[in-house]
Amino acid sequence: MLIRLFSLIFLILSFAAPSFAQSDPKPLINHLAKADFAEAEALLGQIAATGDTRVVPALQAFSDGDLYFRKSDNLVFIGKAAGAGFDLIDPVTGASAGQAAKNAVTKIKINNNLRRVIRSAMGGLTLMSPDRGVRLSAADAVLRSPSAENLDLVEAALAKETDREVKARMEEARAVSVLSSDRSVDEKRGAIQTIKALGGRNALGILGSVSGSIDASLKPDLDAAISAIQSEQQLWDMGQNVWYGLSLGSVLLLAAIGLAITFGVMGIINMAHGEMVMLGAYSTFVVQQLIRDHAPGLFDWSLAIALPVAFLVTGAVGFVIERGIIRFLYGRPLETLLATWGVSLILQQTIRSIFGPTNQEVGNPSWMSGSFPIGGMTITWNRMWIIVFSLTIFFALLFVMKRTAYGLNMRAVTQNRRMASSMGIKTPWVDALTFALGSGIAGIAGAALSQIDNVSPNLGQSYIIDSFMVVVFGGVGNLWGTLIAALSLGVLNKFLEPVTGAVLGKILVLVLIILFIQKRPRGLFALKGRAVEA
Amino acid sequence: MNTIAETRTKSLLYLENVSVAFDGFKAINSLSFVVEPGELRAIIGPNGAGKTTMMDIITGKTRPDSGTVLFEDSIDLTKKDEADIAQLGIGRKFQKPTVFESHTVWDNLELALNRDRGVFGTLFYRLTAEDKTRIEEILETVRLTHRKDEYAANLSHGQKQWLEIGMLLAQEPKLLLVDEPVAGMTDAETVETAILLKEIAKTRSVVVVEHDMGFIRDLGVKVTCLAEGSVLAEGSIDFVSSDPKVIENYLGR
Amino acid sequence: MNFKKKLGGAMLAAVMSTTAFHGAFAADDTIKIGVLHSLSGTMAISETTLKDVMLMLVEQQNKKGGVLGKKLEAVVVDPASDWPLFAEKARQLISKDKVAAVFGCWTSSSRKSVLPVFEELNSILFYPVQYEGEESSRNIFYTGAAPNQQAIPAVDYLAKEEGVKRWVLEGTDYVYPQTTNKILKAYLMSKGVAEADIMINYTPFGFSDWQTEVSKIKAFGSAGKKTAVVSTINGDANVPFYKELGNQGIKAEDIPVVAFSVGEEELAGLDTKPLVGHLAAWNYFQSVDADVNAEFIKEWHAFTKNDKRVTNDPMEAAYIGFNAWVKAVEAAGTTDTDKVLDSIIGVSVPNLSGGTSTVMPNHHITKPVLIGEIQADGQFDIVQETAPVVGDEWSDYLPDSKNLISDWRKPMACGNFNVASGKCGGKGS
Amino acid sequence: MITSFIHRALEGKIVVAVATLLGIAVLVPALNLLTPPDSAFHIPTYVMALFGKYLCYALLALALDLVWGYCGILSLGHGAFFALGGYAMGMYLMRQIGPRGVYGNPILPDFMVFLNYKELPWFWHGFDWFVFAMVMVLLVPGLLAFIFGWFAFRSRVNGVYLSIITQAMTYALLLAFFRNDMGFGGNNGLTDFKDILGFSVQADGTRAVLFAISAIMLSLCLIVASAITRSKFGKVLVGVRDAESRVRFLGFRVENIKLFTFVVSAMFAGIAGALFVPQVGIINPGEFAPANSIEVVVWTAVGGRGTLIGPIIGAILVNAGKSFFTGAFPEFWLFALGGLFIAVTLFLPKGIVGTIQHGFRTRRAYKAAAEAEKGRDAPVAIAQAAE
Repeated sequence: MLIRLFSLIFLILSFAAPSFAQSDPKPLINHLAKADFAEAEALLGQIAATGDTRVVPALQAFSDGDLYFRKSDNLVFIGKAAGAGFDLIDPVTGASAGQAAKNAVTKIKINNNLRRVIRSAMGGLTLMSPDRGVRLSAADAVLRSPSAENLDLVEAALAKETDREVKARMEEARAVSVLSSDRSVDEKRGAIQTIKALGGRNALGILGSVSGSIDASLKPDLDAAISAIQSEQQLWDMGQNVWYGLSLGSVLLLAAIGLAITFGVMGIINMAHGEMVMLGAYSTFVVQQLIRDHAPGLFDWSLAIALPVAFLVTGAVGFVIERGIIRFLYGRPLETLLATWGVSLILQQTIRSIFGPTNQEVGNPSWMSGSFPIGGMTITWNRMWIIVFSLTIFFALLFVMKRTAYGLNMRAVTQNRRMASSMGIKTPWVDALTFALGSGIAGIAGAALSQIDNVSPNLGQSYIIDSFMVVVFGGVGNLWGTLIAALSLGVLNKFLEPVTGAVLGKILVLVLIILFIQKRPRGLFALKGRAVEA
Repeated sequence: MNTIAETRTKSLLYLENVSVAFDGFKAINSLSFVVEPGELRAIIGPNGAGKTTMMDIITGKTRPDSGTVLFEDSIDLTKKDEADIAQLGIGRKFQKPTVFESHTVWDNLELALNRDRGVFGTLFYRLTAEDKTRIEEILETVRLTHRKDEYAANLSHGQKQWLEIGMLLAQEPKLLLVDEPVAGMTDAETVETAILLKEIAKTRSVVVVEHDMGFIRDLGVKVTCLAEGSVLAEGSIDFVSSDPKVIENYLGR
Repeated sequence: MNFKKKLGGAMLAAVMSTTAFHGAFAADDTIKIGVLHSLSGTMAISETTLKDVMLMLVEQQNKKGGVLGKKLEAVVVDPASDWPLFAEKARQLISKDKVAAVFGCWTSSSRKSVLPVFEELNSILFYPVQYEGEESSRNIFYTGAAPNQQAIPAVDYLAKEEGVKRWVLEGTDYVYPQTTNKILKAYLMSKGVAEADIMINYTPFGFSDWQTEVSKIKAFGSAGKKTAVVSTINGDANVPFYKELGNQGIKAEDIPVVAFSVGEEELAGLDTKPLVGHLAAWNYFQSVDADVNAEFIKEWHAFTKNDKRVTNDPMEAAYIGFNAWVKAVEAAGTTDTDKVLDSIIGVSVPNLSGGTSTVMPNHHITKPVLIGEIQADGQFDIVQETAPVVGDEWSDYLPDSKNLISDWRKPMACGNFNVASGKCGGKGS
Repeated sequence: MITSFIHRALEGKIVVAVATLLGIAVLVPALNLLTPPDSAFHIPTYVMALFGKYLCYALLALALDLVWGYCGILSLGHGAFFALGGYAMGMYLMRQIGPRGVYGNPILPDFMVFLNYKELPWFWHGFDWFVFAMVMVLLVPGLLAFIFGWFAFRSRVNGVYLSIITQAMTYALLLAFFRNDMGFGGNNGLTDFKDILGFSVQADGTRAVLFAISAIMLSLCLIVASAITRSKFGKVLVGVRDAESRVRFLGFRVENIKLFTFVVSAMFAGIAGALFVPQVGIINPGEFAPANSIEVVVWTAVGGRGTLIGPIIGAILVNAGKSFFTGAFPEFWLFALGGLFIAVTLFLPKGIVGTIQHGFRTRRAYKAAAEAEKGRDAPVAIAQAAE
């Protein structure tokens, strides 16, 4: 802090003459060319103090790393990459200032601290914007980086504001600014109440940040507000934990659901299941890559396109594996374990040879990025869609199994192969299709998991044990069991995690599963009676 | 009819009001059933009547939901597991012949002999002259002497059934439960088997479950007919087969 | 019965033929070096690149005429991410293939596994990865960063430039993060940070569900003090961690994350737009503005025939190690281990950030520390560069190692000399 | 009683195998130590170390064969017992370092020093005493197997379920041993050993002796395993494998039979681990990885399960293949291994030794059938006529 103060003084001294007379921000912006981080911070303060809204694009460009200075004359421009060089744009007027080669300009360095300063400054500057959305985000920006300097601006904006929602947000922003200003105790007391009503982690942070410096008479109010928010937050945390558990559970469900068919229904100990998930993820990667190269506009649709592709690719691979290897091994479940483990090694190494061993980038479409709040909870879009998605697959599969002719054939074949075949069911086809279906579903799961996990040749390995645990815990051959097992293991894990830590939590879950299997050797929902023994 | 108290005092096996359900389906429904020492008893009944489940309950494989199962009037079989019950002297032959296919006929019988069955007893077991004679006797009884060194896998279906019966004999049980011993046998084998069972029943109680009415007639013993998990009729084969309920439920179909 | 013997014979023959197979290449006019990096298994993701770099460096050196007038030949083996196999392969490289030096290993486990082999057979290993320190072997050169060449400058930067007062030390549960976090905690507390303002948290390898951890960080960060996360999260777990950070809306301006195990290669698997501003500390970034670096990147792209392949810090460490070895061999006039060990200390070679790195008597090297912010294109924007720092194998912030120094020059020739007692440890004296 | 028990073990092929192993135990160290390095008969130390490692793996495979081949329990967690035996030995070796560690702490191993341990954790006490450590080598894996088996076999967890929970067991141990707070050196494990019973672990002489001991232990365990499987108990075991319920209804306590076998097998695996550690010089949690245990299953399957000799051959062959491929064609190792898994299950379901034995047995069966043809009696004749 002290250093910053010194550099500020130094700056003010060195730029004393221009900075006082300045209402034109352009020279200030040009000074950024040679400023170090501390100097730049001071300059940004001065730029904001001009109150000139024309600087907003320049600040935005600075924050995005698009601000450059020309080496020949040290003038600062907004640069837009164009071909081999840059289109230069005047930082204040927005007029085109010609072009420059790549090595003729230098990017002005920016770091997190400056970005924070810019965010706050831009918040203040755009509070009066005619665009409602901009005003709202400006109020948000002020709210997130409280600063006494913004107080006058917020109040001025408040006076003119008519939109109810924006006004409410500005009230909160004002309260935040008031707390860090030197306003009267009463005004601050009001501000504390406003922030308390706002609630949430951010409010907690704001109140916490002033607790050291605030007037002693306000201390009780402040502490009461903090503990009120905290106790409310605790309730939300419980809800949040359940959500996290369901979300983890849905990932487990996704990973396990294909296995519930190949292992649960067909009895194949399919160790290559994880690799099917991986193949699905790689299919998604390839689809995205093609879209990026040939039709970037479709990017938000990439997942929707990738799903059927992943299903078909992995389904086809599954079909080949069943016809080529597994069909010779029916009735020898433990040997399917060996053979499919071999398959998994080969698939892994194949993918490694083709795509290399490193992670591949699979992007999130915009509708899967970010989060939205529900009360004190943060729900991320990707998790939410994965929950929706896994349940959709689950019920679709359930429908296929229970309500279609194919599902009936499949169940008939797995229960009594000979009988089914003598009834005219083409058992080899049903076997191959069922394995392909299980693999295809694993592939879809891979497409979804590519959104939250690494896409590397090892992807499958990290899911295989968990998947088996889920299917076994739920009861082999019972789809509902798989669902319940996945969700309950997810929630259990997430409630253990904060208490025991992630590592111990995972160990405990494994031990609990082992113990549970002792109690119910055939899982949660086991078939009873004589049929099982046969 | 005897009163319950009287029956209890002389019964070898005593079931009263036994019920068991699988996922809501009542496989056995308040079944009561008594076997006396030295008795040879036949059980008939349609598929799903609960015959095999009843055997499961007696041998400890399935636990009844309710009811009493006593052996020799005093031992509560519902508290014991298969090994205990086998050691008490109840032998069981399965519907499908179950022998150790990768062992020789001789080894199959040696394993079945009623000797120390503990880990260390078997680890340090040596074949004594007495055991040898006993095995040879049984081989004669079940007519397998000439195949004693063969792998059980290589026996014909009927021979496997006999080997299994031989193993039960080696076990020296007081009560023998035999599940469909002649299924899949030729007529000649069936006749031989009936003779064999009657011979065995001279020294112990035998309960035979069978569909083959001819075979049961050959046995000429008391018959119990089960349906839907409880006793439909009990008595001589003629008495039972003339019972209208039995005809409707079983024979008539 | 007989066939068992036959099988045994066939098997022996197979092993012998392997020997012969390798022997066939062992012409006298080449110098062999071993490349000991996992090409399969979990570590292949990181190590395969280093194998490629070594092959490129050997090819370049041969174009320049090799070493001591002989061509170099790289013997590549695959220890398959299996630690005992590392020891076996190291033994094979030294005893059977008679390599002059070995370049390899990534994880500390693999290094610990081969260390006794190198000491026993008296050969040289160049280890190119950042590690936790607390080790100094006569036969190993550590060209990656020690904690003081990475962790401490990064923490200093955050405290000074970003005013961070509250610290989350988040790591994967293994030795490197544990040790680094112990050092950092001691360091931070020595700088006046209260214990309540430090949260240490560990997760398992390959951890992928970061929801709870990230919300824990959020909660810890809402106490009103500027908070930062120091991440020693290992490879695979990083992608889901950053994805969760991005999705939960933790921006670098709010809670910056500085990582010691995240480089260009790891970011290549990520959409970095939501991560702009998060930091990493290394001794090299691909974005370093230096001619030697531009040249290196060009050659790398040419060698891999792929102009999207990124470069990263362990590659630079391999580059420095290789060149130092070449220079030491040229100076000694032989590849004899003892002579090279003598001549290599003090050797200075160019590094890729435009300066030079010197091999120090403690078998660590001098390197500048660079702090970079992640950019939208997956590269780093260098926000700070220090003067070269000597790798400190025995941390000054751990009570039992602060009195230890290492100096492999004669007459001391000791890896763990205790300055308090004046004795060289580990010799039983 | 014991002598007859052991005597029974010494059937033809076992005698040959034991003789071969004992021959190797003498010959290989002799060729290593007594011949000059440039002699054609010289066996270099690294080859001996390699084969020493294979012998340990062979013992592990033998252990698995006992439970899988004879009792039908497919354990996917045998690597855990191996690793525990290894850790017990590793702890002894760590304590032997004494004040020669880098920090010169006479009690605490190095990793404890830099992780700020103040004193030795309780479970490290006693490991400085060789006999105690050796007892632990047997006891720790045996106890884990006992506890695990006691629960699992009593609850009749069977087949696939058992396989999966053994995998869960080794996975849980993997995670646990990775934790630094466990006091076993975290992911780095235990390493940098100095000496064993006063002899330097790196000296050629020690290596030769360790090699010989490995071969001898393998033969001993082979004899014990053979004695077990050829006793009446062994027949019961096979019975459990083929028709568990029949064994039960004959009055055997199947859970005790399984438990005994599982514990013995775990102890064999522990011995293998203990011999492995001083020869490779490191033990770390990687040995608990489920993939390792699955690999053991493959060695056993390749050699032929239920043959005792087969797994030994399988382990040595597959590992020699691994050494060869990872050296000569690094990129193809996984293709080769994966292909082997598939080929063996499809074309050699009985494994190498099993297939050969089956050949013999089929010939014998033909002979027996021919004899039966001559002396068949009425019912059989009728039965065949009816078919």
